[in-house]
Amino acid sequence: MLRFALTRILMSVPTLLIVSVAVFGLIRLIPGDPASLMLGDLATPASIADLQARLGLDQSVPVQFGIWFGNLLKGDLGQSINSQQAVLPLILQRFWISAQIVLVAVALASLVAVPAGVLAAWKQDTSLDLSLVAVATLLLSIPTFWLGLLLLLFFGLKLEWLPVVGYVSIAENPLAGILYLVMPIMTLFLHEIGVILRMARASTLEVLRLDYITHARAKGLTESAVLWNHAFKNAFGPTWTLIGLVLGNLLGGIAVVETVFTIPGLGRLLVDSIFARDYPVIQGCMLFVAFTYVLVNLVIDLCYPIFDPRVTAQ
Amino acid sequence: MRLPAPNALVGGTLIGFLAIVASVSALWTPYDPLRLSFRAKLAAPSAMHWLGTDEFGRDVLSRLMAGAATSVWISLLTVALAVSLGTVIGLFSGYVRGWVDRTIMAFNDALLAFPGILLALGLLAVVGANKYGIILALGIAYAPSVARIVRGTVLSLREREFISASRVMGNSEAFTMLRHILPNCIAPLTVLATSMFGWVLLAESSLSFLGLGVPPPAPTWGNMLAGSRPYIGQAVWLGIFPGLCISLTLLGINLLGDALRDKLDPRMRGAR
Amino acid sequence: MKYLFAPAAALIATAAFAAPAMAQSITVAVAADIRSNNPGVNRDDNTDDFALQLVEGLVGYNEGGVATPLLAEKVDLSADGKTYTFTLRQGVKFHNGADLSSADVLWNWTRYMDAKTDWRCTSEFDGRSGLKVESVTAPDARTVVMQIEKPNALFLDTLARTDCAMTAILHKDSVKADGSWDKPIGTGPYKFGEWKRGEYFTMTAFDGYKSPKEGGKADGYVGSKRPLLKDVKFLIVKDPATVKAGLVSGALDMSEILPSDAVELRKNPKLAVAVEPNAVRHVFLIQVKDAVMGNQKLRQAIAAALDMDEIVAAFYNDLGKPNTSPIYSGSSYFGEVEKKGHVYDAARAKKLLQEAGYKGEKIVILANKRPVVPSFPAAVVAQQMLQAVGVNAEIEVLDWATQLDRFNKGNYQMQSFSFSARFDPAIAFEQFSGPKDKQPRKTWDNPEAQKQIDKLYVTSDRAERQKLVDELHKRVIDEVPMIFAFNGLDIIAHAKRVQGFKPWQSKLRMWEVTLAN
Amino acid sequence: MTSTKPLLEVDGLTLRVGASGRTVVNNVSFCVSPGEIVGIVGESGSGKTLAARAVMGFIPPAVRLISGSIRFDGEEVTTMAPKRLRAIRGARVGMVFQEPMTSLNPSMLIGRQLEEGLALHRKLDAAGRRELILDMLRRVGIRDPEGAFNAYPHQYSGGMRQRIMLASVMLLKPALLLADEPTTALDAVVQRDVMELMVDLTKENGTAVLLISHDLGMVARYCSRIVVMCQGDVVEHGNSEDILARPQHPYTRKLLAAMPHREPAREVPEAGTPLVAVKDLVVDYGGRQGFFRKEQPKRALHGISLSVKPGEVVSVVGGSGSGKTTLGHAIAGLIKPSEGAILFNGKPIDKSETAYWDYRLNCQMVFQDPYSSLDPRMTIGELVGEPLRLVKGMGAAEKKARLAEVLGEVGLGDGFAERYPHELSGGQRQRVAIARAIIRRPSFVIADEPVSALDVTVRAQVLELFAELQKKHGFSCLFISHDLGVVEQVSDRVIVMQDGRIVEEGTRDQIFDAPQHDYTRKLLSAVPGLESMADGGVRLFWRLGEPA
Repeated sequence: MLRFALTRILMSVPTLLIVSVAVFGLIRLIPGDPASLMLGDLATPASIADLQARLGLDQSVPVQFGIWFGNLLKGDLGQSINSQQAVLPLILQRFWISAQIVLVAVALASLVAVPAGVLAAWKQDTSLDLSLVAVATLLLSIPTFWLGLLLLLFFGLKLEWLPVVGYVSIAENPLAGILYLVMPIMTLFLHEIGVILRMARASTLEVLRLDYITHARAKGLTESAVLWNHAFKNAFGPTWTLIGLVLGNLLGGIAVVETVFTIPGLGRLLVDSIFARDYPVIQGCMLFVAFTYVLVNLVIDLCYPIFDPRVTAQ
Repeated sequence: MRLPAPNALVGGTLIGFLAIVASVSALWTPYDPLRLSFRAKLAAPSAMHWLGTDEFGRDVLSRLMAGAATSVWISLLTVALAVSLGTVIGLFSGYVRGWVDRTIMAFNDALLAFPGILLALGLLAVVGANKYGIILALGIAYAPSVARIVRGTVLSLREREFISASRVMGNSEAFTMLRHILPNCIAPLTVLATSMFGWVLLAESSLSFLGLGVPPPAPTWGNMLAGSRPYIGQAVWLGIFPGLCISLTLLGINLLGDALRDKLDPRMRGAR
Repeated sequence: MKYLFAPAAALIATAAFAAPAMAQSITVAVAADIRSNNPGVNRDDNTDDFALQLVEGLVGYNEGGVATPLLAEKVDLSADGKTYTFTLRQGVKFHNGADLSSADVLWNWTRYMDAKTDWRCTSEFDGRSGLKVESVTAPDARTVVMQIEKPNALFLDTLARTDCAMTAILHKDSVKADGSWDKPIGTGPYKFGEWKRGEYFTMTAFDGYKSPKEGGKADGYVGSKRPLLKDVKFLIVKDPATVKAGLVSGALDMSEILPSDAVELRKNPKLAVAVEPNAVRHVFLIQVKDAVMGNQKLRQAIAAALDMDEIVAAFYNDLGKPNTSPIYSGSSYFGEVEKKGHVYDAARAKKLLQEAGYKGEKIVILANKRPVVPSFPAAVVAQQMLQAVGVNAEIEVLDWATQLDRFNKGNYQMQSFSFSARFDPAIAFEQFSGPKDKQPRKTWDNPEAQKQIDKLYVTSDRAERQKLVDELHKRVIDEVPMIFAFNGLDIIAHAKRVQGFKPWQSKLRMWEVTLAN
Repeated sequence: MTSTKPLLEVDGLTLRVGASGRTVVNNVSFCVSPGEIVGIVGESGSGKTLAARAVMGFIPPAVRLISGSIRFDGEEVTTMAPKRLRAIRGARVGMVFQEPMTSLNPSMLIGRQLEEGLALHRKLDAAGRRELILDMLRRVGIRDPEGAFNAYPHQYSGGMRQRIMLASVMLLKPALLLADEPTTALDAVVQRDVMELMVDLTKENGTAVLLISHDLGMVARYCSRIVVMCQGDVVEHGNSEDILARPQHPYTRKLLAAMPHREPAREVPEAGTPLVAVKDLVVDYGGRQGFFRKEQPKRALHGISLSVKPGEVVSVVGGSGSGKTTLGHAIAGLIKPSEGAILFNGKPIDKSETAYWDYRLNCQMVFQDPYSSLDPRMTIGELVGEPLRLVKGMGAAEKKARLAEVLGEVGLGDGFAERYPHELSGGQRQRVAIARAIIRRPSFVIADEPVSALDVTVRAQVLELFAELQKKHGFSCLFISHDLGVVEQVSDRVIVMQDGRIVEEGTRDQIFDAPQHDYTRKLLSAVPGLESMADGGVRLFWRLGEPA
């Protein structure tokens, strides 16, 4: 198990390396650079050159990469050009904000959608199934940013139940912090319900056709015992993988939701850094996102044998 | 003659309507979608402007119609690009196998480790945010998932006996690839392309929202929606209608995709 | 139902902004964090604004943008125009209680000229930009003498520049024993408080402050500068909608707002909206080296096709006015000549287009969508007007960094752009004129005009200068190397209980501001 | 016929598919007495499985009960309350499925799966249950019952799983066992063991069995009475011996006639050089390098040598894992052998391009699965005509004529050329595959289990066609199969393989009448043989005597 985990992490090294090189090269292809951006219309060629030298951007790209990579190996992701903050703590701080939204939303969505999906599969082609699938498809079809805007309009502006935009750290003010997170979480939650429900239904349908379900029924088990003890656990594998994918994707990319609700999360940090050409932050974020993705997938794979003992972690 | 499945019916109707609106907009819209009217800024829906006007006094309905065409066109081209790019890579990778395949897939996985939208965001910043930049960026961003699926299909098809049959016949690997493997990738690709159309539509809107979408003034649903945000308190209609259009289109796509998958992959329907 | 959660919402509002409840304290929302608290070193406009509440230089700008003695009582210029003698004001104290003396000036100058300090304006004074300070001496405790290489009308102006942080005079304890930066100990009306990165920064009144003038009349960075507020907290709130909510709820006392929100907030009985033009000039840049845009008649046609009133209104609604002169409307050089600029005349535009032999070549206007500048809305309206007279204009929206890159490389046909504030006309013209082959970002490359600009740099005579400015203005209007459209507006909403506040050149000066209860 | 009161009575059962209205089970009646073994025989689509599952109340949602009654122990099942039905399920009626790979829950420990039924229907404490289960596991031949108790199903082979399945069902000593093709997915050798075990176990517990199968031979071997079903109807019903010896219904006769039978040995002319000779063929699989470890390659073939004379049909038989399919693929050139040589007309095929192409054009293959061996996106005409692409010097008209000729030969004349594989039945598809294999008039055809996926009657037709074509065109054939009956029918010579090695080789009669190797004997003892009788009936016999 441990060896498997280590192997997987080692195997992700080339992927992460490719990510680093690609990101490093790519962002330097983007027109505009942090020095001229900082100087704006005041820039003279001399002052730009000065600033670039100070930021270490006057060296060739391979040399810059070498320096950056060397520091990376020492665990130092550098310093933001804009805010002068160390990149890693900055990323972790922002990541925590995004992560609490994503984790809560996906956990809630799974809690609702998985049973609902199993139920829909069990009642396949009944009106219950059809309406559950219809709702799921509808939720899936609403873009998160629009859903966010609608929630904002309704709960924030119309009913004035919830704060419109902004963010307060839960550590600072738990109640306010939670209230600020309600709408972003709700937005993601509603969207992911659609995704997860459909998957849970499809994989349960797959399983319900199999002989061991009939076998379980032939033993005289009740329908609910058949469904939960036999169908659910076996059907959950693909759904679990999907949840992992969703998590992996969301942890790096709720920039849109963060924009709607002005939450200073990781996605927003990355987008802002791209606009500000804050190279160290972009590099750090991208690498972090890729690493998170790899890690989430690893955890998902490590957990998979729980649902399917045929898959051993080797 | 059997009635089509309800999801195909609803989905088809929605997408058909979209196609009609998109075509009609090329010939006629109630107003010029780009014409400014300083006297009619942020006018609420009325008999004159059914869906109101925006912050420049432009007719929202006309812009929605024109936006449909742009959005459809961008999505189609992007899907075409992603599918062809991904198919070529996937076919090649599945065909050569060995270390070349592993290298290509390592790259592919590296790309997949990013949420598509972030990848597109980065690429877009490089190629520039315009219609073709978006198509290129999103095409490249979505190609890896196509490549993965094509490669998977190729690898699983290789195990099928008709591929062995082709080789026993004496057909070259390349011929087998093009004559037998490629055509059989079409079914999964069709399903994928359908849902990808929806993703692209969504991604294009999201990019606009993040400030890098199809540049205004040419309307797309995405940039209309994104542009409505400052006016959410005063002019609700600016955000409601484009969002509704995107949602209904996505709904149509999803339903159509489901119907298509049911047809092409009846296994998914489950127990008979 | 609506009120069920109202207490919760109010609670959140207060919690969110955590405003200090003290009567003499106010909370101001700013869109961005400061880059550092090291004046003139790691900076942007926002950072300068904060720094200049804390520190002062020998000279500072007055309301009209003229460098005026601040820490100096008076400045004398020798007849050859090369020796400046500064006499320091008496009784000026640093925040730590130490008295200001000429030794402090010498210490600061040495620090600024040291490359290791990374002062933004080192290159302005070491000859690299044409101005060279040869020596700085202190004959006595109250006198500082600066010797420059050759006469320069802008020497004091450069010293006063806000991006140089007014060449602030700091106490040497601002720097740690090892030479690294600690915190600003200046002579300004407010003392540095605390700074929590990404969240807020604060300042408190400096009780020992000696105002350059009495009488309560603020005048740029000089004049009466009494710190009448006890504490000021600058809270970083990036989202305009949040700012708006904070202002309405009372959690915020002051903030810059979007022009589109001005009308709405003005209606709020608890809020006032102050609007003042600043020296930012919104322009349509033109690349005359471009094959199409090289045609002067075409450029004139474009200028005539633009209805500036509508363009201003697209961004500022009814708050702003057009100004087609390179000289900002608040400048003392903005006279009758400058008021006459481009005139909207569609018929003339069409005629000029014909004369220019324009055949529908595509003209791309670059723009960006930053909410704080009118780049995009101005471009949209301009495009519409150009199309109306038959110009095939298109808009290309770029992100700001890319647009700036294209600006620096001179790679564009037209750009909807904004020039940052320049007070002195010489600098204002220098900002966009110069040899394109050496500096591609320069928009106006006219050797004759350049001579006049150079002359403006060395001429100190007011009338002479006005004449040069008028001529240059006329040249710009005629040649159309770019089209000036309108000046920026500072639109600041604040609680009505905050009194005595007046926005000036995008700076939120907190002196002479009081709080009524 | 026993005179006791029947345990199960099915009377006039009619089932219909809801939407299409197709009747899938039509007025079916039969009964099962306590302790009796009754077989239902039919091909796919006969409705045998549906009828049997209906006994437990398992009617798929899409299917509707139109009329009829099912009485179990005197109680009507069709109208029974769910709760009562659940009380009967497992406790009184058990069920064994065809596919051992999917009939046990993969994510539940075997012990728990076995416990479930006990916990539900018997009042026992955990220790008691455990003891009962361990006993039963031992009884069905699981060597380490304790280990099995805490193991997952995937850790066991198909045969073992089927034993565990039997254990699970028989734990509750049901009065009736429904066995739906319980051994079809198993290897021949294992098949018989499992069947014997099932019969013994049910006999011990006095359990009646309703055995559903397509294999008339097997059903006749174990059942006292047989119900023959066709297209939803019961066409014949009676004593096993009667049905075998004196079939009444034409369909029953057809089924019997379709069973493989031996024909007199053919003369195969002696030839100088064999058409195809394989020398010391070795095939290794795997050996990919991992990150930390290096996998050892797995040897699938250990130096196989064989030869096929012109016009000869040589069969390769063996259980799964014997390497027979690998051998076929290696000879067809689909797998690169690690060592050894293949000679065609005496020339090694890997030595020169001409020899290779000569072999390539002359060696064709028919695959096992007619659903996977035809490219679903090509028409029959395209599929069959494709090999002609590589024939040099053949004009378009000639190709067209050849195509028509071959399609005619395999009985797919008019209109089939334009159709797609999915529009065809399994038998028709296999005809297409055969047509594709012979269109170039090859001298050597490898047939890899060509009929094992087909229904009994279709299988007979395809085999007949194949034999006919072989006779007509005289090609040599390497016939790979696990089905000894089929092998007996088609072969001139037989090669027996086990674990990647040839264990015995000889003429058909030598192998079938006087097997030498233990493995061959075991194989032969596993399947009943058939002897045709004068009046269209057959006699069933075990080849190497009745099992003990």
